[in-house]
Amino acid sequence: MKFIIAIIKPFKLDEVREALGAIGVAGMTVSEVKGFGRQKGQTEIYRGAEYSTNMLPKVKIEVAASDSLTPLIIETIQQVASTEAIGDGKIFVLDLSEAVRIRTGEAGDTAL
Amino acid sequence: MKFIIAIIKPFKLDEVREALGAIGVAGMTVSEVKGFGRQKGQTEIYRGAEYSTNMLPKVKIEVAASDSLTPLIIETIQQVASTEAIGDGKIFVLDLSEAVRIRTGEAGDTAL
Amino acid sequence: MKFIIAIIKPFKLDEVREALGAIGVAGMTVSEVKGFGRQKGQTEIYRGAEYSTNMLPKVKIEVAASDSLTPLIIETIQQVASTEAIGDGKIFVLDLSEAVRIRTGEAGDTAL
Amino acid sequence: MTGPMTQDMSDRRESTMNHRLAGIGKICGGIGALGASLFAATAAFAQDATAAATDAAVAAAETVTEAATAAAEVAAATVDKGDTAWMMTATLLVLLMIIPGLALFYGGLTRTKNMLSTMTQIGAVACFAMLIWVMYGYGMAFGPEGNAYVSWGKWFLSGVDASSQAATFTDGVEIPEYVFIAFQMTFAAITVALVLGSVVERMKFSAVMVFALVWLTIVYFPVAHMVWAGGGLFFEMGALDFAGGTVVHINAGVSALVAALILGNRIGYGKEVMAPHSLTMTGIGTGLLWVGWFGFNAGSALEANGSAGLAMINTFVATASAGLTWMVVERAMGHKGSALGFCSGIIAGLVAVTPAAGNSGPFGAIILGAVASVICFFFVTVIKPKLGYDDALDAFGIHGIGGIVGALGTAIVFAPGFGGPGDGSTGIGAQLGIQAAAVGTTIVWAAIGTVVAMYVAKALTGLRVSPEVEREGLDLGEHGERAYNY
Amino acid sequence: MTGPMTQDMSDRRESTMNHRLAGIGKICGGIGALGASLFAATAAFAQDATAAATDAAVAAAETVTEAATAAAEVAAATVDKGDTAWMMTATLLVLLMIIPGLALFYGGLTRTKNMLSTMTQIGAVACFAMLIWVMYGYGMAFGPEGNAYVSWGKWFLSGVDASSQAATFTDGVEIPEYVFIAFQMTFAAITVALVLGSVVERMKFSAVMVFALVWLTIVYFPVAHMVWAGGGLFFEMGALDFAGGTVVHINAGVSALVAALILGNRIGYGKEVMAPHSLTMTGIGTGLLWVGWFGFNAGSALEANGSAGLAMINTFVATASAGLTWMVVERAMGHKGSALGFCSGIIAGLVAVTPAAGNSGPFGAIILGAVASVICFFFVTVIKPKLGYDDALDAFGIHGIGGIVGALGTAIVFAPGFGGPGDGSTGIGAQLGIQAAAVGTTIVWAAIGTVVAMYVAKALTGLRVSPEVEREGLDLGEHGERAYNY
Amino acid sequence: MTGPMTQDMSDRRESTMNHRLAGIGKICGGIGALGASLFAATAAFAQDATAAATDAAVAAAETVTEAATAAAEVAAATVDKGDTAWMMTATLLVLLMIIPGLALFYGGLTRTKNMLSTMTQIGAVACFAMLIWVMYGYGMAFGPEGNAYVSWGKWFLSGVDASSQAATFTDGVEIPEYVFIAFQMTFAAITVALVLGSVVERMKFSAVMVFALVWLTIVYFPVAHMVWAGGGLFFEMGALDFAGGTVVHINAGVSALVAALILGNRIGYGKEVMAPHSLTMTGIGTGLLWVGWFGFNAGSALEANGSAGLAMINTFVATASAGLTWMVVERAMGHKGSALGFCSGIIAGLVAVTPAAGNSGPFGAIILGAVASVICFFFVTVIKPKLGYDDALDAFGIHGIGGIVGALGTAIVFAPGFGGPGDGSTGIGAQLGIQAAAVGTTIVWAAIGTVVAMYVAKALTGLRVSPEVEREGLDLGEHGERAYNY
Ligand SMILES: Nc1ncnc2c1ncn2[C@@H]1O[C@H](COP(=O)(O)OP(=O)(O)O)[C@@H](O)[C@H]1O
Ligand SMILES: Nc1ncnc2c1ncn2[C@@H]1O[C@H](COP(=O)(O)OP(=O)(O)O)[C@@H](O)[C@H]1O
Ligand SMILES: Nc1ncnc2c1ncn2[C@@H]1O[C@H](COP(=O)(O)OP(=O)(O)O)[C@@H](O)[C@H]1O
Repeated sequence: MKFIIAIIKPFKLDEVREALGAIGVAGMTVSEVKGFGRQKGQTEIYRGAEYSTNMLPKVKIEVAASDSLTPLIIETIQQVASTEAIGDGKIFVLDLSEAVRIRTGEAGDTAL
Repeated sequence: MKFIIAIIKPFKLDEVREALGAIGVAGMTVSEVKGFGRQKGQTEIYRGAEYSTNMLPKVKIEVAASDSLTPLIIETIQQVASTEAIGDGKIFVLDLSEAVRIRTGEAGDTAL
Repeated sequence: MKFIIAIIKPFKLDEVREALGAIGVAGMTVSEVKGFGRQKGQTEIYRGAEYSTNMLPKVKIEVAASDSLTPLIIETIQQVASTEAIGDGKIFVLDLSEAVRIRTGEAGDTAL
Repeated sequence: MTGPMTQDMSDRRESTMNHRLAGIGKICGGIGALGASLFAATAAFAQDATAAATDAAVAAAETVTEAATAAAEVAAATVDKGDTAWMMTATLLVLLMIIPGLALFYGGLTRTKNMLSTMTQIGAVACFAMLIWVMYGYGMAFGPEGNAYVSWGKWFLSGVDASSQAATFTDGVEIPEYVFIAFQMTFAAITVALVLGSVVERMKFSAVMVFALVWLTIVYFPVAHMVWAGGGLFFEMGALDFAGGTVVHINAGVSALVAALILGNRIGYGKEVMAPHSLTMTGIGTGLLWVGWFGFNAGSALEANGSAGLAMINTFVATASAGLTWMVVERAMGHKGSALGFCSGIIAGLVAVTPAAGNSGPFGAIILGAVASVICFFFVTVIKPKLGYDDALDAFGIHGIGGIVGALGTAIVFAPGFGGPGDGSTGIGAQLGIQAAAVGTTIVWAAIGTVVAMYVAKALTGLRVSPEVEREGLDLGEHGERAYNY
Repeated sequence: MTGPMTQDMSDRRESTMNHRLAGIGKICGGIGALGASLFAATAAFAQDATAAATDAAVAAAETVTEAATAAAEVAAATVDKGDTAWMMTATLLVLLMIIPGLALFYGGLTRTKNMLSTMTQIGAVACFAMLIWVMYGYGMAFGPEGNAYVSWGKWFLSGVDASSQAATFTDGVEIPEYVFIAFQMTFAAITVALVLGSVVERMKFSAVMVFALVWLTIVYFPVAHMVWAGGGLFFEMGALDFAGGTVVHINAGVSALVAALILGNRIGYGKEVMAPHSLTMTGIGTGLLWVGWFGFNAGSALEANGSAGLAMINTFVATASAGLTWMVVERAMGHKGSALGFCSGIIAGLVAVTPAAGNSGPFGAIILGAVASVICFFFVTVIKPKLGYDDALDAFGIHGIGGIVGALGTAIVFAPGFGGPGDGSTGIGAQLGIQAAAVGTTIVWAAIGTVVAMYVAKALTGLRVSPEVEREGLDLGEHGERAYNY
Repeated sequence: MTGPMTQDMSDRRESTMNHRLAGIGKICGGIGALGASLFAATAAFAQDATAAATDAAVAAAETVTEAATAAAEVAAATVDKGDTAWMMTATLLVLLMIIPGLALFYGGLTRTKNMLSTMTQIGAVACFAMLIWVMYGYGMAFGPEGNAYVSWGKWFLSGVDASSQAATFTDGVEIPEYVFIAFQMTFAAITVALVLGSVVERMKFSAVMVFALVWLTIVYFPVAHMVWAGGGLFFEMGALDFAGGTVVHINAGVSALVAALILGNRIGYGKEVMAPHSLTMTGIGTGLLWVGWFGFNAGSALEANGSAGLAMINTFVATASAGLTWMVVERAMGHKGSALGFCSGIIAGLVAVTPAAGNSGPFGAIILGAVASVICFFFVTVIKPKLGYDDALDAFGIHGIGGIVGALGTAIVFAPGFGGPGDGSTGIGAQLGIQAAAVGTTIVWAAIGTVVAMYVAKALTGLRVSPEVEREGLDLGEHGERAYNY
């Protein structure tokens, strides 16, 4: 099993979620994060105090998936989330050694 | 060492934290996330605009633990966080290759 | 490749970010979390109802990095984020099996 | 100077005032002359009072009646636009207290998931109270006919138009009746909203509406009549209640306690963290409540005069004193002085000074505020936790307890020896007895009425939301919305 | 009782009132006597009206003019400080409606990323309107010379000083002209701010400012003149509009619709979640709007009298009724009663009661509020989604639709048969015709003017922000700030 | 028209006015007649002034004194309920400025972790000021006995009751003394709260309280006496200060600067991001400050008359002008027009128009607001960063600088050539000299007094929180709470 972490632009969330649903991803977990990278942030000024933190709002999607579905998931996210503009984000894939569904105690692929 | 990620229902947080403390887990990191899965969300309507996002508030717990303690942690979370209702959440276990305590620079199991 | 997760004190974020930038880390993802550990939290009282949750605000930094840069990153974070006071946080290192840049579809080290 | 009345009641007022004086005379073991001097003291507030009226007051109580009545009939009552301007301002200040004031004060103290529910319940019962008021509430409280407990007539405001006038405390000075009706309407609206402080986060919206209907009808309107209407029970007793400490705060506080007991505690009460979701909102609410309370207190003079000025300054200093005192007591108890403590003290002070607003000197008010603050502090932080009931936002702990302290304390600060505007004709002990009787009656009446209202609501609606809705929050479960979508 | 005017216009007022009476006389097929009785009815509101004036009114319309004019010249007009106090209070209540009231009401409904943009646009156009008003707006609406559509003179308030006075509806009763100017200024300021409700989250700040300048000049000032100035078109027609339902709400609502159509929908409209970012803020805004609206409605009496009192009580009960009705309709449609529904109902009720405030009895107002709430509900939840245009915050759906319901409904609730203060001399049907004519004219005028104003803004500024800025939010893109940095 | 005074002082007032006129006479090199014509101009505001008084004013200054004094003694001073209504409204408007107004304005600008601390410090010093005011502050500022720097008597409001009256600027017109005391009380309360703007996020709560006690006693009460009391130094000099630009804004601003210098910068100042945690709250605060400021400015007329109306319209347009100007300057400097800039401009405009409120025509006020906005902009964005001190919320940059611009500018806009209400008897240059003298004296007095107050606070409390508490935030460290628990 794999644990896929995708950092995307916030307004792409709905599209990505739908696309993943369409290829059979039953669940995912989403959180709001701040991203730091090549994309430059807006400069904010408050009464002369200038802040250009380059910290941009991003959305992080975490999906645990079977090994077999993983490539398709990666491809789907990559295609749907891309705007071809800098700052589109990243997909990270980690090995997942175990997964448990809390409600039932089921483990492994069936828990996803 | 293992890195355990548990997605649970928010109101279960206190119970889970206490149960983990009782079995010797000294630390953990918690964040608020939105979950997407089998559990259906409430429909929200604002002046006729209907949103049923199925994104439900969940809490994510991250615990780094020694290999030996991991099974007990999984069991504890699974049992305490379960309400036997849909949406109780998941436990994911990843391999942790290194852990460092920032204050002291200690590494490995003693850093947890 | 490695996926490095660092939990640090919030006011150390700017320093850490700059230090990482200096050693060549081009990107990272940051989120606000609550930490539970040895450090004791403030007691809050609201009209006699006392809460000492020991949940303290922390910042989580996630950095995907090449294997070669990883030791330096760990060292840098450890040194910069340390105040030598309890609660300074942890660094966790996981194996990263794949990384993809969404904009271009590039994979592996070049995607970071 | 206990309450306003309408023009139609001015005749009855003269005779009831007479009865009242007589009643007080009996209680004090005194006679007519004593009563008359009390009347004279009352008249002293009215700077426009004619010398004739004052002279008449010095005579025996029997003669007063006729003379005053005659005088009232002779002099055409006039409406001063300054009074009208002030009373309109005062009326909308009380609305400011309800929404956004109380909605924010209470809403900030609840958890995020119940913010909208709290605000909407407050807004909706206030609206409901306004509609009921113009239908039959005004008639039940200030109708042309009535007894000591309730009045009747003027249903649906029949006979009232833009030229109708209502009497003030000064003979010959009146205000447009619509303004008086609107002013009193806001009192009904805020009082029922105050009760909700104990039952938020778990009571159904529909149950709240049914409760409001029944409670206003069997508790509020009668108690308002007793306190403020000429011929009302407490009015006759000579109870001092400048701006409604009894009818608003004790009434709401006691009802809140009883309602919370019937409803039961919130799931997780005492175990889970139930910290206020936004003390910022509570802080805004506190500020708006204070500002609005001047409508309440200084507005209760019904005129823009020195008595209103006295009520105003007292509403400043008693509140300031109570706010700081709460923080000082927190420190004295080994805690930090807290923002919520400051806000709680502010409200406790406002509650306590309500009956005393025009019935105290500024330094009496300062002490009254401080005492109320100390007592409320101990009640909500020491006693309440021991009792274990879940008065979610301390509606009883602050409005009930603070209201009782204020009502009893008014007997003391009213006395000239304590810098009060009283003439000393009624001894402090005697006045304390009158106040205690009014307080006791209100407590019993409110408690019984609330039991009835809650059980009617239970029968019709089930009273309490399901545990799932309670967990998820009433905002989503009852209203289908979230307060914040950041 | 349709609108205020300045001292300089008092002569013209007498003759226009005469014309108006004559006009109505023709419409009704009646003659002078009929018109005179309407005048008498109007005069009945003025409690200080002398018997002489009343007598004169009973005479034929021709004689009325001369007599009244003469009387006005003889009696030295006096300023009552109670009126002045109330009008100053009313003026700042309208400011309270704008900021923070409307800024929060609208701001809470937008997404987080546009909160500051929404608030700042509202604040800035309001400020701009104030400056324009004292330069030439007052002259265009209430200047000493003029025709049915616009007036002129008093540019830059020339000739006005602290001792200048403006007439009220009662002969011989005046208020300081600066107060009248300030009061009317706030109406201009809030009206242009209301329009923005449909165009937020995508219109450039600079475009908003240009639009405001043109729109105020070619739409607001003329319509204000038509409605409120003696000699104005609607004023002459005898249209009933107590506090500006036409000039403020229909005007703003229709303009908002047209502006939204020209501007186009927000990116993602109908697809992405665009839930209000903080209904808490919208709730605060709703409360402040209600409180401030009393300045608007009861202030439009221009005096602190019984008519203001009537406007006040109606502004309570119509609003309460509309707020609850919206929730009831939601339930009837199978949804939950919502907090936003409650707030929407409150605003719909306030809008609807604006023209009727002093022109209705309380129960007429209650029904008017309920009807407006039902119609606005269906419009914004059923009809609007079908039409597909993006009136972001329902400025048209609530102010436009609610304003039309109010304007027409006023013809009905004014009638004595419905408990209104009218004397029945103009039949409901005839009055409905007058109201409809005023509404129709306003709609056409506002629509055309808005087209011009939007295209001027487009030519000068480009009108709409870039898609990138729209996505990222106007707060960062247009103002370089974030509303929240938690 | 510089300041109010109590009945007991009316005799002294006549003679001090005489002295003042004489003083001005000397400064201008003129004689009695010149002074008398100034008096006549002042009297022109008072619409109820009898012809006799006006005639007397035309006579030589010596004769004025006796005649006016005599007249004052003969005519029984009356209280108009319209004035009372307005002054009560004005009083609570100033409270609205403090909480929630200033608490939100300042609180929104601080970081999340210090929100409650900021709000509570403001609320608590305001409460403390109210209590001190009724104890000895009123006596020190407006006591029956006194010299040019301070007065004494009426400790604990002795001798004041509901029938006491205080003089206004018009002979024979008075208001209830309690209302005057309450009105002035709110000025003391807000002024000390304003100072805190520079020291938030690091000063101990206990230190703030000690500072408030000392500062009010040695700075505020004396300066208030100098400015507003008959016989006060600036009053005698003929300094123009309609609503307290000197005593409130320059005083608070300079004190804030000095306090910030003594306290030192916040940890991380200039390095860490210290963006406002909620500009939404700052926006609400801005709106409430503007609304409340009408109590401040128009209330300072002490009557509901044309002068108040002038102050009102100026408070609208100067503010509108300043708000927009700040945004324009931002654009001119290559930045985006910002929401915080708009809010900052609004406050700068309000500050600047405070001394000019009734002393300017509307267009003078517009220019004054614009100039103040430009100067404050450059000060806080260009000069302050270079100086390196940490006036956290720009209390000096806006209140100090804006106050100075306003005080000096009043000399100009007052002149009839600039559309002001002055009669031109004192040349602009001469008036500028008087204004500058008053400003300079205030600066020196405030600076010295603040040094004393801060060191007393340091000695007793340690002044500053520990670095740990400062890092973690004063909400948790000083009050044991969090502002938000979402
Ligand atoms: N090495 C990294 N580790 C973790 N997150 C990263 C890393 N690099 C980039 N990110 C995340 O991806 C986002 C986009 O990266 P950025 O460099 O701006 O553009 P792009 O993805 O187009 O190269 C960043 O805002 C950050 O959240
Ligand atoms: N494949 C997945 N990857 C990551 N998180 C998941 C996944 N599936 C479910 N989750 C998380 O677990 C939560 C509960 O899942 P859900 O399917 O609703 O119920 P259950 O856990 O009872 O099967 C979701 O809200 C989501 O946060
Ligand atoms: N086992 C763990 N798993 C995940 N996070 C942990 C763990 N232990 C500690 N943390 C995180 O590190 C933070 C600091 O830990 P703490 O024990 O307080 O101090 P220290 O790092 O100095 O030992 C905690 O607040 C928590 O966020």
